[in-house]
Amino acid sequence: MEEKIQKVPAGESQMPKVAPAKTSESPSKPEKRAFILSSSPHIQAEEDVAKIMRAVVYALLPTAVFGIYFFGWRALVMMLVGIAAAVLTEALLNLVQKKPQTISDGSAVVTGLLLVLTLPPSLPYWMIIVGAFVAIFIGKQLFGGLGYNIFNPALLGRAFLQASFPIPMTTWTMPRTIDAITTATPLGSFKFEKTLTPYLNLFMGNVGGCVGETSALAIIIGGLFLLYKKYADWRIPVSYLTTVAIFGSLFWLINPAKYPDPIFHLFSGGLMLGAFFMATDMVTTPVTPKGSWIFGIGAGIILVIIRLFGGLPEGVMYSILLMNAFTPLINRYTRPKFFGEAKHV
Amino acid sequence: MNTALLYSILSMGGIGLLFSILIALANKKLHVEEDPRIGQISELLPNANCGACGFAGCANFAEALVGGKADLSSCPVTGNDAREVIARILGVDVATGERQVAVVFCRGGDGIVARQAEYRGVATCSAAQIVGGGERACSYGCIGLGDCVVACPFDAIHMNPERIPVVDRAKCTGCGKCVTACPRGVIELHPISHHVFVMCKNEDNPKVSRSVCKHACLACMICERAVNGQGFKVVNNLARVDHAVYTKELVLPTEKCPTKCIVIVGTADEH
Amino acid sequence: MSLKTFAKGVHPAEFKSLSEDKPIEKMPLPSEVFIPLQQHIGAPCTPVVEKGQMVKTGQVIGKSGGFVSSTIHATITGKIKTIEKFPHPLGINVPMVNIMAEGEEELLPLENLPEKWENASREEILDIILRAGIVGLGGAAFPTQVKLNPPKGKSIDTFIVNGCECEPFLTADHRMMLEQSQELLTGIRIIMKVLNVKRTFIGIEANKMNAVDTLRQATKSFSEITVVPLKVKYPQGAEKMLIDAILNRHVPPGGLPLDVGVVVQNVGTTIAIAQAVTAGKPLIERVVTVTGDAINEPKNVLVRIGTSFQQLLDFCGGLTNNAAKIIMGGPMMGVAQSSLQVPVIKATSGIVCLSDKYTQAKPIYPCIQCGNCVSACPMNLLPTRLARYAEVGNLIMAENLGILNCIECGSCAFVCPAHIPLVQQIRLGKLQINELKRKSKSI
Amino acid sequence: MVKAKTPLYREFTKGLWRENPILRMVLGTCPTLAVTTTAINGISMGLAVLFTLVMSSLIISLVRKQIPNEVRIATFIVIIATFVTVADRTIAAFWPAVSKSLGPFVPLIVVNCIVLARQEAFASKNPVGRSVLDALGMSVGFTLVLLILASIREIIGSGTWFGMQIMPPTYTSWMVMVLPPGAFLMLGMLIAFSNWLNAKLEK
Amino acid sequence: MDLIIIFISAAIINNYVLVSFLGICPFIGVSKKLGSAISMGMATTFVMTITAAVAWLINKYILIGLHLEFLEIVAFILVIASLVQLVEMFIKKVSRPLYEALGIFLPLITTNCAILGLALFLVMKNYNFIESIVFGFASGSGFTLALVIMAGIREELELARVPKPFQGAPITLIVAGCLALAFMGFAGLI
Repeated sequence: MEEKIQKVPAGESQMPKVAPAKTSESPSKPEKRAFILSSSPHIQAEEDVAKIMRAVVYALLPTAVFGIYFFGWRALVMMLVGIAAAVLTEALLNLVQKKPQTISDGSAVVTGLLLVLTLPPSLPYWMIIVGAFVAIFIGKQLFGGLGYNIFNPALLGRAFLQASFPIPMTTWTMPRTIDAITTATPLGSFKFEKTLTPYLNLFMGNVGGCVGETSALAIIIGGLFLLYKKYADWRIPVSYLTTVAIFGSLFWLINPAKYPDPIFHLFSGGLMLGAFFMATDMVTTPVTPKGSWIFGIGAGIILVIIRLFGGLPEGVMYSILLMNAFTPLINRYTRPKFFGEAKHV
Repeated sequence: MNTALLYSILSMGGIGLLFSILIALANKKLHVEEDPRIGQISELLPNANCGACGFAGCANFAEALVGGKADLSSCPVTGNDAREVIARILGVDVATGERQVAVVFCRGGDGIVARQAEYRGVATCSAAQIVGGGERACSYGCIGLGDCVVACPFDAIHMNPERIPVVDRAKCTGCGKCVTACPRGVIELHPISHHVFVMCKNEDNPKVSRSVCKHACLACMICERAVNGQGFKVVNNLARVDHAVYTKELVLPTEKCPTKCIVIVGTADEH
Repeated sequence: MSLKTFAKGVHPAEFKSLSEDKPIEKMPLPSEVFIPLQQHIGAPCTPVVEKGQMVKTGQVIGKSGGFVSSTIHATITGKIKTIEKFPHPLGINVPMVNIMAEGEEELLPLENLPEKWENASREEILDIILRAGIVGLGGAAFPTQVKLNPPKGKSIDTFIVNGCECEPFLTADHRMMLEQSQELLTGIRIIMKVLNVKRTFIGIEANKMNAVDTLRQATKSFSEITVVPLKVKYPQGAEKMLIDAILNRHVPPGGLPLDVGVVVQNVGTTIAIAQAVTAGKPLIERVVTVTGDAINEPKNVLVRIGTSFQQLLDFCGGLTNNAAKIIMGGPMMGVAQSSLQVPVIKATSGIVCLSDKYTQAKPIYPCIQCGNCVSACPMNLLPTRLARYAEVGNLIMAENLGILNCIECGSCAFVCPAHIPLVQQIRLGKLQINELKRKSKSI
Repeated sequence: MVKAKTPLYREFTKGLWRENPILRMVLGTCPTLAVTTTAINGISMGLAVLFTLVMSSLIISLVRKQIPNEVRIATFIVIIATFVTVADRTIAAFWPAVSKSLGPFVPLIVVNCIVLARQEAFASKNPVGRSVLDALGMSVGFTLVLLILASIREIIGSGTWFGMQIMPPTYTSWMVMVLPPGAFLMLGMLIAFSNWLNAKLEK
Repeated sequence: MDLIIIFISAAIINNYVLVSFLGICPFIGVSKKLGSAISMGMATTFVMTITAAVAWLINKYILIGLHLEFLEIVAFILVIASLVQLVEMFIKKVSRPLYEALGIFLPLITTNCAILGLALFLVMKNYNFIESIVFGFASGSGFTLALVIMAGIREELELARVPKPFQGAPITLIVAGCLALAFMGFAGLI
């Protein structure tokens, strides 16, 4: 890449000149051509917001494919409905506010897709539309659009649905069944019936749960892609998952009969999806490295508390939303020391 | 029932008495001196201590007002009458002398002034000023990105189609926000009775300024000669008006100026 | 072995192959020059010549008083046409002396030179540097004799020669290190004497290993001079980053290198000192890299100060037809030019001409808090916050977050995926804060 | 100090829109959020405030000249507290169900900023007629907003209005509307809407 | 253990602001700046703790003792108003810095329904003296928590581009709504 950029102009300079510009003019005549005036730096890296958003969508593809495999074509339709609703809402709100259209940055697509991946596979389509609308309208546009939102839009949309329609939001279907037999999620069955789900099923995703949260394998593939591309801060999934594992094993060691083991904690519910795709949402998480650690640890502790002691079987969404709320404070108190500030006495 | 009545009177009266004595005592013992205006203003405030102003209650808000740290408009509860009185106590509303209005000293709009470059970056004048001065070739005149329009709290400055700001003299309060907003110092405050201005700031060599702008002052001295030096003077390649001499009736130089940079602003009956 | 460096920073593409193998060419004398009367930080010079006067090359035409001062010399022999305001590459019109070439070129050397510099006193050498008008040639243009004369109470133990040239495209320092290593060595020894220091480091980025070898060879017999190859990373050449990389010392916020016992000089400055002290040559010319994909013949040119960009570019084969942006300095920190009439000044390290290929407008998105700028900022600031606080006018918060520590290296805006003009916004905020401070001081 | 020119009817109407306590001054938000789960609750709360505000304005403007300045706030609070107690006990006696669902918010009218603010800003400085009109306007404005907010929340959140089923039986209630988040979100929207409308009207 | 449960329940699960809708006025008013929010929170917590103690005593020994329960509103408000004023005067005299930091927020607390609400809740809860104090302290802590989170977010919102009609109170309420949604995760805890 670098090599190529360097060589092209070098080659050009050796070629016969095509109309050497302006050399004939006497030096006192002003140069007529309007050059570009802009602030330094005059060169930029090849990064782009839209490119990052596209990468997130690619990273979500394995999860989406596994979701469709387990929950059928309805899952695909759900995704399309969710994305369409999110994009349309964004377009409409830009129109109403007379703001420049922003759907091309791809963030609405990501929000719509992420939202659907966190919904139960039997949720009515109109509820998906409500969720997408709330996610984009309240979660994003009311704060001024992409970049200014405090809470993760997709999770906010989901929290709204959860509060509005608790029953459809907790109705799960068996994977790979044609007539959608209802079942329980691994976390639910542990919490209310004290039964453990086999680890392999947890890992592959052949369990009840949201469209995109069941297969840890697919999520890890996509998540590692994001980490590799540096579009997600590795500190957050690492600290989040580690905290859950450590904090979870603490209780497991105290009373293995009452509390699940850490592996179950890690691979059940929406933790993987949350850790790799929700908690790493750049906008709503701290910008400082130290802040990222705090974010992950805080979310992990909240999650374990909700899972073990709360009324709900799952708390990934709430743990991330709560840490989103703390993010401004974290950013504020984890400002890196200025260069020279620390060492100088 | 009678006992209940008796007890209630006794207990409430007792509590009330106890605390009022305590407060009265405390008020005497624990008194702290304060700016008398704070007391006066807090009298006028609603004293609902609702906190809508962002301060910890009306007394605190009054203190901030006196200290100049708060704006009266941030209290949504105070009625307009009370506001006037408070403003008077604060001495904010003291008008002195003649009304001043903003005047824009540049006519070098798009198509008039030469274009030196294509500007890319933050679309404000102050930002363009630090990047080679933006699109327009004149380094003295209006940059045209409208910092003054944004700065005006009274909606009194607007861009004309040539992207030169125009002041609505009826709406302008002479607050001077646009003057500080302009990175080039193109806007000045002048008494509303002044009508004639040389609308140019270019102090360059006439040869340079001529090549840059059609409405630049060329220091040609025509105006100065037309009035025999009484009211116009060319200093540093730029003609200047002596407002003490000339306030109205400047038809002669305005007509004679070859680049039309001497302009009559406003009308005689506006003030 | 891992090379020494500082924390954070960025890796822009280098583009140095355009001109790094081109030996320094001497440009024929220009027909006229425009010499700005202020080419250094500090009080501007007042002209000591008049319109119509004949001057010789090296004749003093401007002087300034005060402690932070410098001297300006005529750079060609000829007649002074006028002394007026003309456009300056830093974007403001400043008074310049316009000399038309006339008569035989003749150089007036500096007077009162010591026979052998080894025997001269510290004060004598500093005086020569002041009279030679030498300022920091890396771009800052700080008068050199002031920098070499640290205030009482600051003990200096190390001298560092900055040969990093970390800006993409630029190769002038690289060529000087290869071609003028002996003069560089003399300059170093003079400075070591003036500063009375016992050790010197020459910091060079590892993409110039031939310069490292050349200088190692040249300094073989001087055990107190060490050549240090450094990791190729921007802004390795910023003083604070260079000191961090070589000595692991951190200059405190708002402080200067001398606060940690170090003086840093650029390669060109060091060579100019050697030429002034040993040969009596005032600073009338400098090496400028003319490069970029929009110039026909990229070159390293030794050019007289005051030569217009137009004449210099013509010497390098002129611009190509698709030239879109002309930058004085490197592409990371340089200043875009709207006119080619501006003269080469003492701080002109290079002219980079970019075609429309590298200057296409990129869409600006809102900040998505990705933190790329935070992990790029060598000064450990939060650029996105600084820029946004400056934008909304909350200067108090901006100052609390250290906006004044920003060195405007451009790393943040380079990596920003939203293409936000962070540097411009931050510079504006800094200006406004300094303005406010000046006002509150004057009241 | 007070402009006697203000027409009497304006003292009433200003509370409805121009100086509406909730929409324009954002006062008395606690009960607004808490009791607007059903239209019945909303209107009951509104009426309780109306009773308290009008009665205390009446009394205070009557005795305003007798109250020493130093203890006026305390006096206001005691007078208000008295009427609140009356309202609270009355509701508890006649409509125990409503009393139960309003919880502590009837007693809390004592510290409702609207009530105290009107005494301090208006009733203590104006004659009886004006004070009562002002109090009426303010409390009617308050009640109206409460009713609107409560209707929205009840209809969407439970599919009923004043307890009557008005949505089709297939309608799925949006539970969130009767929960705390729904209250915050809807009041935010309502105030934003009024801001927008106000800006429109001023133009 | 009971005390811990009382604390968590009052501070988080039944958070005063986000769940019980008490003290919304200062929540909206004083959450613009983080510094003020922290001071206000501390002052409120302080007053709440004292109020809890005093209200418990008054309730137990005067109201219940004399069968005057119907006078609770008048009695409490009288006591709170006087108490706050006394505390304010005391702080103002004793320490000016402390007054600058906390005392100036005290008048705002008098008419804060969270305080009176606390006293009224207390009557319903049948706590003993120690439990009452913990309850008061916990309620104050919960209020502080919500206020500080809100202030952090609002300082952040200063940099956001909130649509005009939503600026000020509306966006604050909407953020509070979002916070309330997030706090629902704690439902059923304990």
